[in-house]
Amino acid sequence: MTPILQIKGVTKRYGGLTANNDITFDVAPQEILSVIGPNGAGKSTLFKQIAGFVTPTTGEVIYKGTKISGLPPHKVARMGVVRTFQETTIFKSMTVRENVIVSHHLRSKASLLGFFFGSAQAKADEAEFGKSADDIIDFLGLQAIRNETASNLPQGHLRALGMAIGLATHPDVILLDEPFAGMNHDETMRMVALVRRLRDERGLTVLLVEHDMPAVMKISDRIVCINFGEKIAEGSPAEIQANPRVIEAYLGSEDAAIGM
Amino acid sequence: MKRRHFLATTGLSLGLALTVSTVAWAENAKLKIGFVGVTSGPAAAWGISNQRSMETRAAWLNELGGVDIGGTVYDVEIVPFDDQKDPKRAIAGMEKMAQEGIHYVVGPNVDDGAAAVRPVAEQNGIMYFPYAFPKELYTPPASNAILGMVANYQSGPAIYKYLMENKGVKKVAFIAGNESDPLSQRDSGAAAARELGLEVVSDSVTYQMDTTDFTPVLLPVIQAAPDLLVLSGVSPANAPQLIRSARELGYAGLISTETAQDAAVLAEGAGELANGFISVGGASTPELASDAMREFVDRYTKMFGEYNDESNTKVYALEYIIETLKANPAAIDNVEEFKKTMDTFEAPNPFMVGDAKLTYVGTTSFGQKRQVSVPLVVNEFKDGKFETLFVAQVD
Amino acid sequence: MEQILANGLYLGAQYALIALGLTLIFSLMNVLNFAHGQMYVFGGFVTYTVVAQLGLPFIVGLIASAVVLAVMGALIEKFLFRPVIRKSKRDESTMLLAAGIAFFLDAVILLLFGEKQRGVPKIVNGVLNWDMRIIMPYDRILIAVLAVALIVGFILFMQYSRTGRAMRALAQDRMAAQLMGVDVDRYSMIGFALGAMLAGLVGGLLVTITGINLGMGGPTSVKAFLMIMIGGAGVISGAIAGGFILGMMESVGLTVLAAYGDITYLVIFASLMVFLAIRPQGLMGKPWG
Amino acid sequence: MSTTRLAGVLAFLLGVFVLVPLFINLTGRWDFYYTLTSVALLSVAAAGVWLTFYIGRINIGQGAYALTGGYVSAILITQYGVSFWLTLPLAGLFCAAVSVLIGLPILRLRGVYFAMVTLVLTEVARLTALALPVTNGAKGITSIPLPGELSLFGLTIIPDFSTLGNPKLAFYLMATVLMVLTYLVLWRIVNSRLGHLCRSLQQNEELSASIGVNTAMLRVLAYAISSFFGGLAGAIFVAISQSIYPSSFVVQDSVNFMLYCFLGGLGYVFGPMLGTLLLYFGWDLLSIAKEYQLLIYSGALIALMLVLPNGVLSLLDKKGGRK
Repeated sequence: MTPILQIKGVTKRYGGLTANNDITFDVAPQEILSVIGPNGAGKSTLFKQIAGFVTPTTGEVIYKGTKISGLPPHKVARMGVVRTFQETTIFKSMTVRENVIVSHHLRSKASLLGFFFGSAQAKADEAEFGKSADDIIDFLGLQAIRNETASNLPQGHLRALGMAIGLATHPDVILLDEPFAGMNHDETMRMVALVRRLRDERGLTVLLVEHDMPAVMKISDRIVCINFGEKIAEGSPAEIQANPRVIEAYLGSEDAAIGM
Repeated sequence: MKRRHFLATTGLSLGLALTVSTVAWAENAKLKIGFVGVTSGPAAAWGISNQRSMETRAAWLNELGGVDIGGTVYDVEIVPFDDQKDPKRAIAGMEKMAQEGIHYVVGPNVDDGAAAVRPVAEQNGIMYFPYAFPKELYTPPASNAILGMVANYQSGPAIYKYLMENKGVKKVAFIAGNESDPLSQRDSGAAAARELGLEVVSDSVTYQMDTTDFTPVLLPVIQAAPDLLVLSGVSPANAPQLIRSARELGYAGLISTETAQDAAVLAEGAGELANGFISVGGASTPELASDAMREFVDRYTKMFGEYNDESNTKVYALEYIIETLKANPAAIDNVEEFKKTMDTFEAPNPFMVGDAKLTYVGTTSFGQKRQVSVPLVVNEFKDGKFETLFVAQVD
Repeated sequence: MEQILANGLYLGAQYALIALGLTLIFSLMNVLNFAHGQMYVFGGFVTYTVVAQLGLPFIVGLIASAVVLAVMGALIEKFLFRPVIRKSKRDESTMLLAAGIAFFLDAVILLLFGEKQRGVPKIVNGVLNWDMRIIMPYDRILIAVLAVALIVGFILFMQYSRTGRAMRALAQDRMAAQLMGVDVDRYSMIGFALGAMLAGLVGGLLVTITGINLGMGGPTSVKAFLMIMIGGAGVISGAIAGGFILGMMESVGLTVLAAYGDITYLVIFASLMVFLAIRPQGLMGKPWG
Repeated sequence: MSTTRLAGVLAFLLGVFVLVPLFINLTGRWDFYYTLTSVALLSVAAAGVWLTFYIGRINIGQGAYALTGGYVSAILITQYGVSFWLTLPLAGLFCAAVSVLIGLPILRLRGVYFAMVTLVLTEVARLTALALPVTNGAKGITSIPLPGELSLFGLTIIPDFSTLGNPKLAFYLMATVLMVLTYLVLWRIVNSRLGHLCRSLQQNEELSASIGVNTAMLRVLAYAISSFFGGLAGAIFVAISQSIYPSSFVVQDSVNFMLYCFLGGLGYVFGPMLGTLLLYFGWDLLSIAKEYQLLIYSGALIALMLVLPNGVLSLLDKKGGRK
């Protein structure tokens, strides 16, 4: 199968510091691929490079045959690659529904001027966004808090809202930044199921960065392991678990939680 | 609920304030004279000395039983308005004066304010006495503004000429603050100097009004080696620092300005380095001041704690208004009558010794009489006091 | 050339001291203190009153300025900024408060000290004249040395005292400092007092040279803003660098561009804007917001 | 639009266009016309500042655009004989164009950095006006004629101001009409998708970009609209004072615009209008306090901030029972 996303020799240097170096891997359509590695390994930088927040010093990111590295984030998003954030970033003083509606920006067909004057297209768009937003809210099980202001929500709901914002852009590839961080076992299991549904029911390709090894092992089709900015391993969960370089990398750091 | 109550109370008290301010108290006949100028913020000094000299004189006149205009005795009431040196506020001030039925206003203190209030003054029949020099304020078709002092393009040539003849000045340099008033004064000053045949060695150096160290500013000017350094339109705050820096840089020539200064400020700020500094004053040097002037200074000092030498010039506008009204009582609510009287008006000048007169002048500069005639007194600073260098008359 | 450098250094020393107080307050509380210039003017008037009116020695005036302003700063923090920061939805609300305080101080200064320019007699007489290459009055040299000494003292205090270290922790991460057991309220107040005190000290120092009047507040604040922008807001080394850079720019700019007169400051300001467009966080700062 | 809201708008329009002139006629306080004209114009400029606040930028540079707009209008009228009515939109458009050029680099700045750069911008505008030949430098431009007749196909829409018996009323109506239009535009922006996007920008710029919003474009757009308002207000002020100087709009004005927004409330479209009214009118009313005017004014400002740190309009929130 042709890969949907290709990471080709991506490198980022800040002055003398190298955040990541010559990272190469492919992502297949509708695959769930996790990027793991100790703290500071360069995972977040990699995500930023893919989503357009950071331009690689060398190397490129190819999406469906088009180079997307170097494009600004909104263009990358427009093409179908959307990132959610490590911290639960949402629009704090909007309600849940407003959050999701505003995130439908990419779906709008009317121009800003059209929206200003309330053109027919704008009205149609607004109606469509409302409906789509409700769909997403239902999909994620957020019906009960539809009209809550986001800043009042507990941590778990915020994470789901972040995902709703990502879904609202109707992406093909979604980048999830530590979706399980800070969750207890039950919450994690629910989230794992949700991520699966993203792929199964919505046909998304999911790329995630995560520390929670049990969850990663459970959810991933494939795993890429990064250490000190370099890719040290790639393969199925079983292969990764058995890889001596991965074990060494994790034993050498405080996140010695590989295995289970 | 409490907050809404608060809001309601505020609204109510605002409304009350409105009503109160419109109620006139009906004791004696009042002659209201307006003042629109800057009495707060950075340039407060200009307006405050202005307002206070008006208030001092008004209180004095009222104490003497008021002024008799056409058989009616009036108490003089000064209605001040702080325009914060903002031309937009100055318009509001002038509107307020019109609202109070005032036809004679002193101020504003700066060029932009004086230009901005012109439409309001003309629409409402107000004569105003700005301390601003732009000629178009006083030249026809403009006719409601009367320059309240001697303009620098009038005093400048007189000073330069005197210094050329008596001190052998050949080369002159100008320095000005980077603001409308000083820059305009610098340009007209430099033009006047060139006309007199002086060599202008530097007239492009400017400084920000908030400069705290004038050494770098003055360095290129001093290097041009002038005999006379003119501080165009210098504010009382900057004058001592400029003098001090120039002297400390080893400058030995003359320094002058065409604006009024305060001796105490110079003494505090520059000490003996200010000796020899030439500026334009009013009429309170000991040689010229009449008993009335001395009493005015006393009363001012008693009322406000400390005299300001800038008031020497600013005492005149109110005097001119009252004396002209006395000469033609019909002018009290009709500025056209005032304008007619101006051409022939003459009264004794109470603030000067000798038989000096109050008259309107300005025909040479403006083509019509739109300037008060005050003596052009050129002072030299000496050990904390001003000494008269020479006196001239302007037309 | 030597003269230009000397002027720049002298200006830089006094500017840096002004900027230090502003940046300290900013780093601790994220408050851009619009009233900083007014505090400086207030300090100048306090020294003037003590020295010129009461006839006490200069050093007494300087100490009086420091004490009065420190107390004022502490009160302003405790009773004004603290409650507003606690209650307001957006950080920027403190700007309105700061501007209100600036107006208020302007009014108080006018009522207390009058509208006139004030100055105290020179504290040292004489002028250093090095072969016409550097001309610098002794009192300026003294003030510059005092300013540098105060800057060094401040750095040492921040570096080695317990209070200084607590404040640095607070500046770096308010939340973390709180978790570490730093009394945030207390150190915010001390920091504000210290910042105000620095402003008062500069006022007291400069009143001997430039004199003081109520109009100097606003422009001084703006200049101080410029300095901390150049160096990077909330960074102490940045404030010092910004002060010296602005001083040097003025000194060089005025000399080089003197022939073009009216555009000197335009060039300085415009180049600052260009610089910030290229380097948004200043020389040493971190982007904020 | 709900009926209560419609009623509110009608009441407001009735107040501005009927009750105020009626009140002034009855009480004879003709000076209120200018004061209220100023309030209307300043609130137009403040509306622009508010819009930049809405995208999360502290704008202390509106004075620069008001000054620019004023000069554009003054120069076109005096040197090229262009009708005032035509210079009005041109002044706004010129400011918008300038703000795009300036905005592209500086809108990348955030927080205090943006605030300070805009503050410097006001000073740059003043110094530029002093230095340029076309602005007549320090001497300013004076004796600018009053707005002439505006006619369309021979039909007089607005008569020549100099023929009017009461130009005060004419200026009042012009300013308030402009104010109403401005706030209508602002209200529409805020309540349309554009406004939602601006809010998303204010709350989280990175997230906004990642949901596909062209943040750079949106920022510049909001800033250009903001500057457009500033230019309009400046141009009308010039028509009223019939003169302009480099010091007609200074740093103090820029700071004031910002204060109007804060005081009214940054979260409310009509905040800047109310803030302008309170602060500007308040100052005028306090002139009876003479030398204590500034003291009382600033004291009241501080007190208001302590009681209502989120602006005067946050009172409405409390009433609605929401947090």
